[in-house]
Amino acid sequence: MLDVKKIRNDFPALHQEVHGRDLVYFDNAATSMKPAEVIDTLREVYSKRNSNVHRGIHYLSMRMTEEYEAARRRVMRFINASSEREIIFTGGTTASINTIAYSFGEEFIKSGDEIIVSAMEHHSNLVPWQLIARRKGAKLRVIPMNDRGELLIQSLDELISDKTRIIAVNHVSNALGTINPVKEIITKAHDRDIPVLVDGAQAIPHGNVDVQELDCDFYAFSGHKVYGPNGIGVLYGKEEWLEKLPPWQGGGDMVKRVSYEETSYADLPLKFEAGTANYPGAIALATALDYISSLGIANIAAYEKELLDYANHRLGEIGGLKIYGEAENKISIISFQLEGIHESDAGMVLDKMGIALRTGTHCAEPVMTAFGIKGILRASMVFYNNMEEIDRLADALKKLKQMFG
Amino acid sequence: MLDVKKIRNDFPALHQEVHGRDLVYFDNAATSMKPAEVIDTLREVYSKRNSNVHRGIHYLSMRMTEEYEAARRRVMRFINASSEREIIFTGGTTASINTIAYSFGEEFIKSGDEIIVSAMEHHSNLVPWQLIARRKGAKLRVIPMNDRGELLIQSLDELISDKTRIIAVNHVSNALGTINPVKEIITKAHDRDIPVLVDGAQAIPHGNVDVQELDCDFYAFSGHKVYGPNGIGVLYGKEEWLEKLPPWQGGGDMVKRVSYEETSYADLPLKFEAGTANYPGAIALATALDYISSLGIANIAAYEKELLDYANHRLGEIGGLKIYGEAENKISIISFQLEGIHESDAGMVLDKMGIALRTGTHCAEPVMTAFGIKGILRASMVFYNNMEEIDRLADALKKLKQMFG
Amino acid sequence: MTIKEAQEQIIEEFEVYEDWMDRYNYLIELSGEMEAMDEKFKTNEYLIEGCQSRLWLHAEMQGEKIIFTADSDAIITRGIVALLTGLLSGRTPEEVKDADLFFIDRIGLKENLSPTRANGLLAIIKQMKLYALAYYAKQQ
Amino acid sequence: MTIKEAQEQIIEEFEVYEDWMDRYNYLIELSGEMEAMDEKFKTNEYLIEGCQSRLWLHAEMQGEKIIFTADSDAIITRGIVALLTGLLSGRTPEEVKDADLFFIDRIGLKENLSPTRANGLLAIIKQMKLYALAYYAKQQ
Ligand SMILES: Cc1ncc(COP(=O)(O)O)c(C=O)c1O
Ligand SMILES: Cc1ncc(COP(=O)(O)O)c(C=O)c1O
Repeated sequence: MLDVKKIRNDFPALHQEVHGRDLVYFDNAATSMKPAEVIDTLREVYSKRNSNVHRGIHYLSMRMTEEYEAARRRVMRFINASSEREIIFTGGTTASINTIAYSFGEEFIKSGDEIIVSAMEHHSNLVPWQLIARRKGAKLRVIPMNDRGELLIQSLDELISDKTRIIAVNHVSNALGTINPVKEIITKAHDRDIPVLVDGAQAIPHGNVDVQELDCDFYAFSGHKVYGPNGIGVLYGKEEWLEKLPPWQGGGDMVKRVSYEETSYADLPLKFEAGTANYPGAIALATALDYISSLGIANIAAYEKELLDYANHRLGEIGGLKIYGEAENKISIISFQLEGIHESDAGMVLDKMGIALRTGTHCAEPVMTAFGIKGILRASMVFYNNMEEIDRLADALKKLKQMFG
Repeated sequence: MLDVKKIRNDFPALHQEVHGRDLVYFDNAATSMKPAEVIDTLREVYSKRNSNVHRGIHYLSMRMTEEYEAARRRVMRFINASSEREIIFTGGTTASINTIAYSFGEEFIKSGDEIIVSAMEHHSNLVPWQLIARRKGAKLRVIPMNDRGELLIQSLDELISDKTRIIAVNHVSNALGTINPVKEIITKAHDRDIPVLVDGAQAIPHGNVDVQELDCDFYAFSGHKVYGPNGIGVLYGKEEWLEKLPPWQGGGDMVKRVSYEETSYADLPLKFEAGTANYPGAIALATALDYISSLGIANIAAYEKELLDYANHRLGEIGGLKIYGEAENKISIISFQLEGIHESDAGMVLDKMGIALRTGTHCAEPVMTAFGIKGILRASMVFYNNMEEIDRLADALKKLKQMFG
Repeated sequence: MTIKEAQEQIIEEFEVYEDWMDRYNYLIELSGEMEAMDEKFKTNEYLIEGCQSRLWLHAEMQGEKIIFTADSDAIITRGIVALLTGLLSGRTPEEVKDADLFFIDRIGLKENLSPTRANGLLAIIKQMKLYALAYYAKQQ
Repeated sequence: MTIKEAQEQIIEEFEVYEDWMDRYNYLIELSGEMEAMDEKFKTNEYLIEGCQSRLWLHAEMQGEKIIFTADSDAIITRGIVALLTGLLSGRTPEEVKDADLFFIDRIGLKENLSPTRANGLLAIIKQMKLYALAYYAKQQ
């Protein structure tokens, strides 16, 4: 379905040599490369149309404001939110989650309350909750996982109690690739009137996300992981929730009236967008979302499944290679260790062979702890990767084994 | 000193028509245009060198990390900080100020305490302090100004008391152009061991800022106002302060060790940089700072003074034009009203004449209130503007007076 | 003249002017011709929210017709308001409530106002229609 | 052989290998040749902070000389450690403390390690020098 050869030409950064070898970029879960359209959008905005948004009544400012607000609607449509008032532009997933942890936390979490997270959270969906829990004297409860890296969501029935204020869970694990059953979690939570925040940083690039169908209360993701630029991200929130929450950051644009005595806040979504917007970033992010929509999210998911299967097959040939994260339902991420070879040795040597993948704890230390390891190698593949690259990885791993054998 | 004709060619966005007229861009205090070098830097990073920073052990990631950290050092040198540990990249001035309002506020502000701001703060240096003051039961005290728009800093002697925890003041007022005597304020504050945060959003683009010479404890500014991109800003903090403050946002990169029970935080500056960095933005911001350094900050300031003098002269010819902000010491901003003409009428008609300037309260409503007005027109000029553009504005204003006469 | 015909006339008048500077001049002229609103109505009660400039609207029935009076502290806004009251004042509630105000799009008014003014324009039209609806309901 | 001469020799050996794959192989070899550290020293007390892999260093005086033993759970790190102990172990504290370790820059070691390893390398050298300094001070 996808013409990968043609698609690769859309991504200038894929075509380079590293240490004299053609780059194999398997570090996509850390950050994605950008299609030329996205890069060009940034250039066009800055070189032809730049002007600060909102409040301006001159032509450039008005047009830029329209473009920015149109970007918001493009994001809204991409995740099927029901209103543009539910789309807040932030600096990234981390900022989105912190917004809710602070705002929801200040308003609704008190001493003795509980917050539920899962055993496979990225630090960005863990530390903010630890911080608010500590400030408020609340407690974190953790949904456990099995040794295939699947959440045991039946345990939710025991974890959820009258003390539970919110559940924060990742849609897809960056360390293991697991696609979590967030819809089931949300259903269970809503049965008890508990809101759910979904960390979608790793889900948005790989499959269709429909926030209304999920019925999640909050959804967070980053531009840079979904082929868009850095410094921009999205916080989706149900209007009824966002209306109830206090603003987090103070500044320009998020206020209606200001005096030294009294300040009233702007309507949604601006209430949560303090300071000058990253409108070039937002517009380029919308370009990125349109780009993957034009390829077809279903096509992307199908092809990435092929990549995963092939990689499982090729890496399965290698003796002593242990894969971490073997969920039924996962995206094209393979995390693994080679017996007797330290992952940082392996990563360094693979790098010299032109293969970029990630080593370490992947900002998910508790996951490592759960598996009793210190770190892993992670190959994260996306639609612009191909089978030959997987072959290169497999061959390199064989060579590695010889070297360290 | 400056070859303005040549400089204008560095800024692609200046060369366009608006409503069939050559654009006169006098909305620089809202956001600046970008030199081609900055735009090219973004393109180069995204299309050739992109890779997530920190923790990566492959070539692209290591090189990108070096570039990002080099950008930090370039910022450090630009403001003469004493260590790169004192330079935190944020999303912008607003984010920088909120970082300190939250972090400092949570640690050091309690019920009954006082925070001092000035009568000419941008909402971004006012609302965050209102929010923390409300949470903690603290009070805001305000340094008054005279009718020329100059702070009455003698009044500090009365305002400062044992209850004062911090002073937050702008270096240059975005509404009035006043350059405030922050060094004197800092000296007075330090006499009583009170730290000072300086909002430098409008100061950084226009004159030499040396944080060691100022001896400020915190300094905040935005990329987009200093010829850099959006979505990136800087928080300078003295190392001794930053060490003492708790982290604000939780997430990746700002932690050392994480478990569900216990988390320890990274060393400076990463402790305050949660989530994936906007490294392309940081690098492009450093490019922007290098660009203006290469022109010479002193040259810029001198030329902008000429612009201001000429604009004062030309606008002074126009009957019924009242200028707000006539401080001895000011940057090239002229805020004004035309008697009997609503500023939004004027702004709209000027726009049709190709002149982009800002109308309204400029996110500084208390300043408007102080002068008993609802809004003003603001022409903010920078080194790529020229005398002919000022003539165009003056002529347009005369025409305006006839129209509405 | 029906509301439809009156709108055609506005469009024609606008088309005489090639550029928006002249159209603004025309609006300023209209503003000058409009009678000032009774000061007693220039209160918060009659203020329309959401504009950078202030904008007041008052409506009352005289016989079968609604009489709108309006004002603004900004002259161009006042001109636009003059257009609208000229068009809709002295009509029956039914006419006003059913009016399709196509002239706004045709002359590109919204695009040539600042966003807050475009909002203000929509807000005042909405308010006029609300008055009409209320009076119409009362008549039934 | 002085420390300087030994470094020249390391540089020569590295220069034989054109690419870093071979150099890594050489480091792996060195690692294989190095004796394992006594397990009792593989504790937090002897752990060097700041590496992705773990790295232990122990030092003791035997007569006039410092004897360094070290180990790591990563093989390439272990190879580097072997280089360092080979170079500095069995020297006098004075020699170690004054040693200018120019071979690191000459063979581009830092640039070809991951940043955390480069940090680890600096950390272990610092630690070795600290030991040397301490023993030297004691001797005075
Ligand atoms: C004096 C001042 N402070 C703070 C800000 C806020 O900057 P930003 O919107 O880039 O966060 C601005 C600009 O709008 C400003 O002029
Ligand atoms: C699952 C998950 N959540 C959150 C994040 C944080 O995203 P960002 O660093 O863009 O804020 C990441 C990526 O690092 C992630 O993989």
